Amino acid sequence: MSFDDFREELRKVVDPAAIRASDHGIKGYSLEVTARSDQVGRIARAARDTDLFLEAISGVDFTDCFQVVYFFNGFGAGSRVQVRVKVNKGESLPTISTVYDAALWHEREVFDLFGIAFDNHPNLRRLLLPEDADFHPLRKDFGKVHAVRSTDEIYGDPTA
Amino acid sequence: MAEKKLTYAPLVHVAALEHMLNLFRANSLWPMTFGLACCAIEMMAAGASRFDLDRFGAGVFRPSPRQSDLMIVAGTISKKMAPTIVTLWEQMPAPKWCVAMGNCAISGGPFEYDGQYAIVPGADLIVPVDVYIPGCPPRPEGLIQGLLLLQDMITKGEKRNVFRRFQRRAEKGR
Amino acid sequence: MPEEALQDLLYVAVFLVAAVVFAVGPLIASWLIGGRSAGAKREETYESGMPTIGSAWVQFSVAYYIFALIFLAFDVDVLYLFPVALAYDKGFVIRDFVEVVMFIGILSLAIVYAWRKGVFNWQRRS
Amino acid sequence: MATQLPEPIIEQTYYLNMGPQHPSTHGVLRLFLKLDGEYIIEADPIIGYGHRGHEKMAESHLYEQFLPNASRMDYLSGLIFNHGYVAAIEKMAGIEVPPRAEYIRVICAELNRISSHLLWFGTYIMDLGGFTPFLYAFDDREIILDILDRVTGSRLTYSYCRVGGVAKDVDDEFIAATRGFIQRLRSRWEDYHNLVTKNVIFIHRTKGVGVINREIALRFGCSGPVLRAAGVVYDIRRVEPYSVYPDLQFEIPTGTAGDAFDRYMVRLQEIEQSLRIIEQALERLPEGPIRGRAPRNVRPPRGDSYFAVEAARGALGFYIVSDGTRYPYRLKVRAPSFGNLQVLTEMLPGTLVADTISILGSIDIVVPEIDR
Repeated sequence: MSFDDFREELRKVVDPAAIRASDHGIKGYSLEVTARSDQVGRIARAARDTDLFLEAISGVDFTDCFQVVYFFNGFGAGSRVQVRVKVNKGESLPTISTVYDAALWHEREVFDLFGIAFDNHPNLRRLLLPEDADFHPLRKDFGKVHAVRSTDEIYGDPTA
Repeated sequence: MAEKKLTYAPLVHVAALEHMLNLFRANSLWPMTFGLACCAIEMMAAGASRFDLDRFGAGVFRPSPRQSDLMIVAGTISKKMAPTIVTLWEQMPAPKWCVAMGNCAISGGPFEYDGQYAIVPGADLIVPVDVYIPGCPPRPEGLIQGLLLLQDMITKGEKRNVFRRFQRRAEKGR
Repeated sequence: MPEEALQDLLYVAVFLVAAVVFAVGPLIASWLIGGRSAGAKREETYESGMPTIGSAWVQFSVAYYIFALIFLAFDVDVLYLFPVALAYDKGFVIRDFVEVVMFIGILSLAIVYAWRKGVFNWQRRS
Repeated sequence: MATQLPEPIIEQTYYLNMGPQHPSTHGVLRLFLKLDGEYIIEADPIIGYGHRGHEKMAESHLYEQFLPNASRMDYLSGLIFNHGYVAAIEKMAGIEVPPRAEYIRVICAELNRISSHLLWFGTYIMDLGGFTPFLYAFDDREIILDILDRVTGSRLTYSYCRVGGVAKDVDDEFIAATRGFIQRLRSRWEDYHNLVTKNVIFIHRTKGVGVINREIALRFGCSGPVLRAAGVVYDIRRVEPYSVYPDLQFEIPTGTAGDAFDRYMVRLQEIEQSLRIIEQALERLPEGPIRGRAPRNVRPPRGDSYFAVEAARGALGFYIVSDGTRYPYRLKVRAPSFGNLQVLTEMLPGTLVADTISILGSIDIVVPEIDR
């Protein structure tokens, strides 16, 4: 089944400690991977080779860092994978649009709303806001927000 | 409030002629197909089989502003869309009217809060609006009542609108 | 100028004047009694509310022109059918019918010719 | 001296804005096309004209305050969005929903799916030039809106599903009206097929147009009828079953070629399947309460969770990061039309401008859901 092949491929790319199985019923994804930014390209290539599609890329803003969360999903049951990547403020991530064309827009949206740059993305410009906008709305320091947390307060264990 | 309609009065101004023209303009309003969001679906429902705007002469939805004399701003006006709305309004020939349909077009509606960065809270900030139709989305009957009100405004009085199909119940008794 | 010629000329003149009035009249009327809208974008070409980019004076493929030609042929053809419709079945039904069929048949040869030449299927130009 | 010939004018391309105000872009989508005569060389869908900042709003509003926003993102299948958002919170906070409420939610969600497909059917055929089916489809759709209006109070933007159940119970008249609607739509189904499916112009405009095969759908993350028309049996109601879908029998219609005609056929068969679901759900509708012991103010535990629901347009996902308070820390909505629209950048180059309307209509997008 394509999902198990993906699990094997993943072991080659990321050290197994970073892969945690999680209960699909509660969390909604059955694999939780904490990756470094340079492993993203290889993870995407592994997912692409084992017939998974890119479901979503979402940014989350914490006090100490950004987190970019990738969701890959297969056509089988319970095959959603969450890949969380820690990005310090001002850093950028390698693009995966060469592997998934969907990433072209997902990454542009994360850049537009968070300001996280994706290097050698062919056409990194704003997706939703007008071209002359000069702010990144989903950052916690912009506009009205209930609270700003650090990663420990939410995930409890400091991510690698 | 955007500057008033910015349309020049006609050169020849004869009251009877003006009234006759207004009578025809009121009963054949050509709205521009211009749906922004949810209210556009109710506008389509109003134009469809059950509520049928054609009964009031307003069913001819023209795609281009050059051929329409009524702009129904139906939906949320995002800041990226605002200059386009002004362009479309200016490209419409006189005489032209504007109806703000739905809470978003009246005052930003459910999306207006002090941290809002993406919408223009109200169509009257960018175009002069004649009739406001509240509702989120307003029911097709609401849109029809708004259009009837606009027709009365154009003919300056319900009694003068001889083609009016629906008399208010109070008048009918007299 | 003999009497009748003058009278015929009079008909032509009246017809001409009526045509001009019919054409130019509404323009002047709407200019006089209709108001005029103002605004910066009023003169710009309408393109779904967006400013146009580049000019539209570009070289188009010839297929457009041939399409227009074929339409024109049939548009004029309709023009000739109006008098036929007036004078139809005044006694010679079969003859009128055959003549109209021949008339339209010959004209539709233009379409057959264009079809064979492949005007109607848009060639792919990559 | 031979006169100097003017140097030949090279074939020029020009740019066209099939812009925000266009009758067949179904909302404020702007297609920036680079054209060579009738051919599209490059297509760049520019979105953002319907951006309202839903996700930013979620971060400063309570979970319950964000309820009305959920159904205003995709107002055609607003009830499914509403159901998805509420179910995501319930799963995260572990709130039990009584079975009667689950069945009512499924009935209303499927009715909403049919009304969304009927609206798509009407507008798609109107884009291709036929006006009558639009009136047929809206006539039937109005009956669904009456049924839903009776119990939810609104026609388009629902806040009917609440955390822990639904707001109002359904009565016998709702059940009778729904059964009447099922009879009526089934009897008129022949008309829909005769009016459109066998129409030769429609077949020419859609057969073999905009072929999206499995590989393209995989690369762009398409879902819903667009993906199922490519032959992939992927429906969240079956793959990640939620609510009471596991104990209802229905098939997942799929196409073979993945062209606009297959997407059309898949959606029509989906309407028939939804009718079957509603019938079964009506028979098995249990008695009982419609709201469980939902806490006064919802406070999901810390951490994050992803919950997917099958909206009319595809796989709708809610990714909620909660910090244990009553306000979501981050709410990402995975819009199904996002991936479906992006396919245009690959499908349009090389086609005719007229095919753009056919492909865009067959993909069935809703713009404020893409722009959020």
